[in-house]
Amino acid sequence: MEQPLYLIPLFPLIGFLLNGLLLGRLGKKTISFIACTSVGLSFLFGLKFFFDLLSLPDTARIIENVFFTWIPAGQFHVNVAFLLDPLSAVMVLVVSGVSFIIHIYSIGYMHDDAGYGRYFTYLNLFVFSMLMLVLADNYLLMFVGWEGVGLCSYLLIGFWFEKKSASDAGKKAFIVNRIGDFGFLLGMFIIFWQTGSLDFKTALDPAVAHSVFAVGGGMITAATLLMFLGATGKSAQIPLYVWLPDAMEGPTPVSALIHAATMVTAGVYMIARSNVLYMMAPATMAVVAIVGVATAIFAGSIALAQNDIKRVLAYSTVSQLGYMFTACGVAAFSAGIFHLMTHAFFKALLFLGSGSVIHAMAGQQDMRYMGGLKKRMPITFWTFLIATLAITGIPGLSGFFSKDEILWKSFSSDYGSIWIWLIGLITAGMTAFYMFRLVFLTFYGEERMDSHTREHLHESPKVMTVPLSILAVLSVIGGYVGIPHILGGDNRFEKFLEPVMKGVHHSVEGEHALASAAHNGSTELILMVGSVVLVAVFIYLAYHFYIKNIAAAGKLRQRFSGLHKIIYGKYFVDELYNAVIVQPLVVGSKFLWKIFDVLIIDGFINGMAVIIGDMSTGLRPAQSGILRTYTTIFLVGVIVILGIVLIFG
Amino acid sequence: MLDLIIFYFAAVIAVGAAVMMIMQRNPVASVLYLVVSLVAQAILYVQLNALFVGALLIIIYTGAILVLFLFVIMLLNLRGEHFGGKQSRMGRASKIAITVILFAEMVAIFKQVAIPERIGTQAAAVAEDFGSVEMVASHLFKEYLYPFELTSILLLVAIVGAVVLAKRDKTEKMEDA
Amino acid sequence: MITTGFIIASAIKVIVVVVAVLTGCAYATWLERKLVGHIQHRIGPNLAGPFGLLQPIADAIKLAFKEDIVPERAERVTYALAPIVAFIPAMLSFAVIPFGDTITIMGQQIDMVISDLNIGILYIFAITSLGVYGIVLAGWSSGSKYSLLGGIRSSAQMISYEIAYGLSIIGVLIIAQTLSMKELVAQQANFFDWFIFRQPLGFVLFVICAIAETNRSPFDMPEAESELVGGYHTEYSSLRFAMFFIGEYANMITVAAVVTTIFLGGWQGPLLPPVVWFCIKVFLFMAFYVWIRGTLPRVRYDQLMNLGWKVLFPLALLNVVVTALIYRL
Amino acid sequence: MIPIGHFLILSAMLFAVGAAGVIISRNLLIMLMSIELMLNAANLAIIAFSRMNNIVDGHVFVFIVFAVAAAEAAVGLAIIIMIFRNRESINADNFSLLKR
Repeated sequence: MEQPLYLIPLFPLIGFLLNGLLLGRLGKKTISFIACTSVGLSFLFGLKFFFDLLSLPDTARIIENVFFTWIPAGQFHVNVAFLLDPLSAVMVLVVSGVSFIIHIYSIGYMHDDAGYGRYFTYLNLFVFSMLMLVLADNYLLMFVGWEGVGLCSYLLIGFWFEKKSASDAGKKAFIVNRIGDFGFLLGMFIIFWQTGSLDFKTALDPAVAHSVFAVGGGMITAATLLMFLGATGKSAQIPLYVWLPDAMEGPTPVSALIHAATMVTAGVYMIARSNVLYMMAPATMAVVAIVGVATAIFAGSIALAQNDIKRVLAYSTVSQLGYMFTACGVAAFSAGIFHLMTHAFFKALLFLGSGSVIHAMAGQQDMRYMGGLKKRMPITFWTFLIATLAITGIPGLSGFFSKDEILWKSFSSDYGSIWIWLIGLITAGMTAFYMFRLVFLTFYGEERMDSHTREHLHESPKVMTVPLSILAVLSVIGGYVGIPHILGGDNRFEKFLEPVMKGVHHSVEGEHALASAAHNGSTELILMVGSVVLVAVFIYLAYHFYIKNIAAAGKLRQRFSGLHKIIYGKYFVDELYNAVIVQPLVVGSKFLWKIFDVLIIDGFINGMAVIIGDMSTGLRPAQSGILRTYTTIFLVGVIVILGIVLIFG
Repeated sequence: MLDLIIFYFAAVIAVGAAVMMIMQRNPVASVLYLVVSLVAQAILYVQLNALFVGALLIIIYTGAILVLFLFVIMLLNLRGEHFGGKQSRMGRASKIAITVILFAEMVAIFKQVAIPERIGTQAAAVAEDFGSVEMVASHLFKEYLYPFELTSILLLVAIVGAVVLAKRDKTEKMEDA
Repeated sequence: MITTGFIIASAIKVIVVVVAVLTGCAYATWLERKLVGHIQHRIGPNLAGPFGLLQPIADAIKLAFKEDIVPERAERVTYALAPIVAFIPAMLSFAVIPFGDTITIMGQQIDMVISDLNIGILYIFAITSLGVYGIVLAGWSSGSKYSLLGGIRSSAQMISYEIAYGLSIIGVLIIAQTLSMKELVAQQANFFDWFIFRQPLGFVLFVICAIAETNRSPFDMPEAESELVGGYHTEYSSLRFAMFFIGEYANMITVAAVVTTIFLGGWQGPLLPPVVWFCIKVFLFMAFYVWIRGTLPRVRYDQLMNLGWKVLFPLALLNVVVTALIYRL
Repeated sequence: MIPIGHFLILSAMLFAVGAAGVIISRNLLIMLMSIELMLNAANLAIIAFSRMNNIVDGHVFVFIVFAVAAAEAAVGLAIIIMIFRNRESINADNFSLLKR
């Protein structure tokens, strides 16, 4: 089915061009109107096409829109073409919807910023790129969007570029992402080399894939691993997660939009999109699962000890992304996407809420100087609480369904194992602990801020709280599209995505999957209850340490001061990278500079210069500067040439 | 016969005046000899049925370009500037030798290039109006219109260049004053 | 092709023209003095012969007996050459001017023109462009600052005005489609076909430029007596001075003849023989010359240059464009 | 009747004289004049060839050479004026700023 899909990314592009080209010439109202309207229109068109898609029969849910041929070079043929299938439809809605809400929120948050117009310009460019990424019907166009969002991320992290830490963070994000992109590119090359196409339709056709790759073969493993490297870069997984916490230097709505809800999920989306290939490389799947779950617990543990409110959320994001990768790694791609969606809602809400808090605290981000904000900012508090409950997986809220599905799949899937499940479970507990630690430190207890800030405290304006409320509602109900069978639902989300997950064999035999789910019903229920109990325990612990008995927390910190130091110092990964990668480079460069450059290269050049200088001194008398000498020599030359012509001509 | 006499007459004047031109100390005398040489050449042009170009040669060269030379000489009030010590006789002799060789080579080239059986004879009769204003003009404005227009640009550039070069700076003028 | 008759006829024509022009020059001086005198309410020369008619001869004798002085700092050769260079081009121009219709004598068709070049006008321009050398060289070789200034002024003035001079007759050429003087005259058979009526602006421009080219008042910069003593001929005396003098008047007559031929119908006219008509027209134009001298004050040098480049030159261009548009579109 | 070869040899002669002027004379003005002479020698050859081959295009060529010569003379003279102003000399041997 053909539909004008280009309408979806068109409007942000127009907004970007309008705001970008007329930068500094528009009023704030006009800028925000253009920016918000463009994204809003995108969302509406996304919705329209989504319903168009729903109106199609299950098996034929694909809307295409071939625009023009981009690169026709021999066999290499790339179209600019868009593809809307259930997977990209979900992404489009999440991206444009959350973006729209955050755009609205930004009107209030960025109101007094000097770079207002620039901010919305970047934001629109980001939305455009992200929509390109998710709508692309081939890897190359996807890569264009992929790079585009990387660029916007760089621009927005370094938005306050006068601050050195901000511009450094921007550079770090860009460079780390570049490492990942390099993997992605190589993966793309292998895919093209083997299948002869970068189109999803061809390259991801199971028949084609099976005809050119051997299941578990070296080529497919390499390709998928390289692409996974790209995903770790973009989605902040071990070992390339280091940029995301630093990315918190950007404006908070940016953190919410890019570094929590949308861009960082690009890796997950890409792997889910490529599920056909990943399912053919079991080794890669194992790597994905292990890296995912390791990242989850690793980042979760770091989050336990951080004091910066955004930093906690940042590590929480890394941790949750780990969950998504775990889901992908155990072949539960739809679960990963499901979590991606719910996470987008509640993590965006958390960030926006923290933004609201920071806004009220006049830029203060350290939780140790907060407290008691519950009364001061009730809307922020309640929405934040809802999001916290959602992320910790309290039954009935969106996070519960998605997280539980991942845990269950990691336990039950052929690719999963009890260890992965166990680590995931512990991570869930940690999540509960640090999230409630955050809530308690921020909103409960005594007011630890200075008096000036205290007088200044206020609830955020409507333009900020309304988006919070909307996201809160979404955080609550977002999960109900995917209620598992065990709880009486029929997991419509998974079914909806099924046509895309062509590589997952058990979905091909859907009946069998249903049967096995029913068979394991009791186990699933037990696990679910277990995780809820664990979460409750950790919430209580947080309550114990940060409300009831604050001194206990300090004592605990004292007793495990070494451990605390390690966690507080984020396992010193940045320092490790610095020592292992950056320092050797610096030392090596210095060596090359001092020895190779100065002695050998410069010596060679200087030697040449001396030789030429000596030769010139010998030749200099020829250059007398006397005009007649020159003309005479010139004439002799003419005579010689004429002579040659005469003799040989 | 008369033609040949006129030719030799004009040729001798042209070459002789040219030689005199380069031998002069005094640039004014040089200019005058060049004028004489050019007028003699104009006669040769007429013999080659190039009436229009011959008239142009006089109008443009003697009427404008060489007057400009004279004008400059007067403006600078160059009155036989003394050019210092004499040149070495060897140097001058070798330079004359160079030009003689050049001449010999050119003659040889002409003999090689021009078709030998035609070079020794008078060219075939040409149309009555060969070289007339009308004929040259129709070539100039039809076939060679673009080169012709480009010449105008060249002249414009030359004018601007000459003005810029010869104009005194304002600061320079103030120093003078 | 070249017959004896032709040679004889040509020689006779040359001699007649030279004698006529020289006499004309002599009596042009008389005419000028007489006319200017009357313009200024004086009588003018009246002692030598009736109406002072012998005055030119008296002048010539006087000049011939003056001492020939060569200044010490002069460049002798050039100094001696300059008057001749000034004189000859003026005479040469007459070669292409038709002063009468074709007549038949002893079965010979004789053109009343020394040589009917088909590029007559170009020839005249070529020759007049040489006229500047006489003045420039005289100015330079005299070794006097007044002379030098006259020479510099002259070279600049004549090069400048030559452009408008040449352009001003392009209009005529566009209409006439020929460069031959004879043809031009033939095309002005009817009174209202005279190019003065078809090219009024061209005529005015041509006359102004011609006055400047011949260094006549009000454009007599190179010899402005009140500023430069005598300009380029300050240092000249005796017969050399006479040559300049004759050269100047010969130039005037040339210009008058050229104007007559190009604009005033040449020898065309009713009743009287063509040669007489030609002389009358030339005479009238000479009188016009003198009239202007008696009437207009000399312009300043910068005004002269401004007039030439900023008024005459654009007007001449305009004239060419308009004529081309009217007659060739 | 004059053979075309005569004109060509004359042209070569004038060109050689002009070349000699350029390399022998020390006076910048005379050098410039010599260059003009060389241009005209070339013109003569062009006219002669044009006559020989009975095509008038050579005349057009000469016309364009005139324009080039005029431009060259104007700029050359301006340069000479400039040089004379700065150095009070038009001796081409005096303008070497290079070390010997």
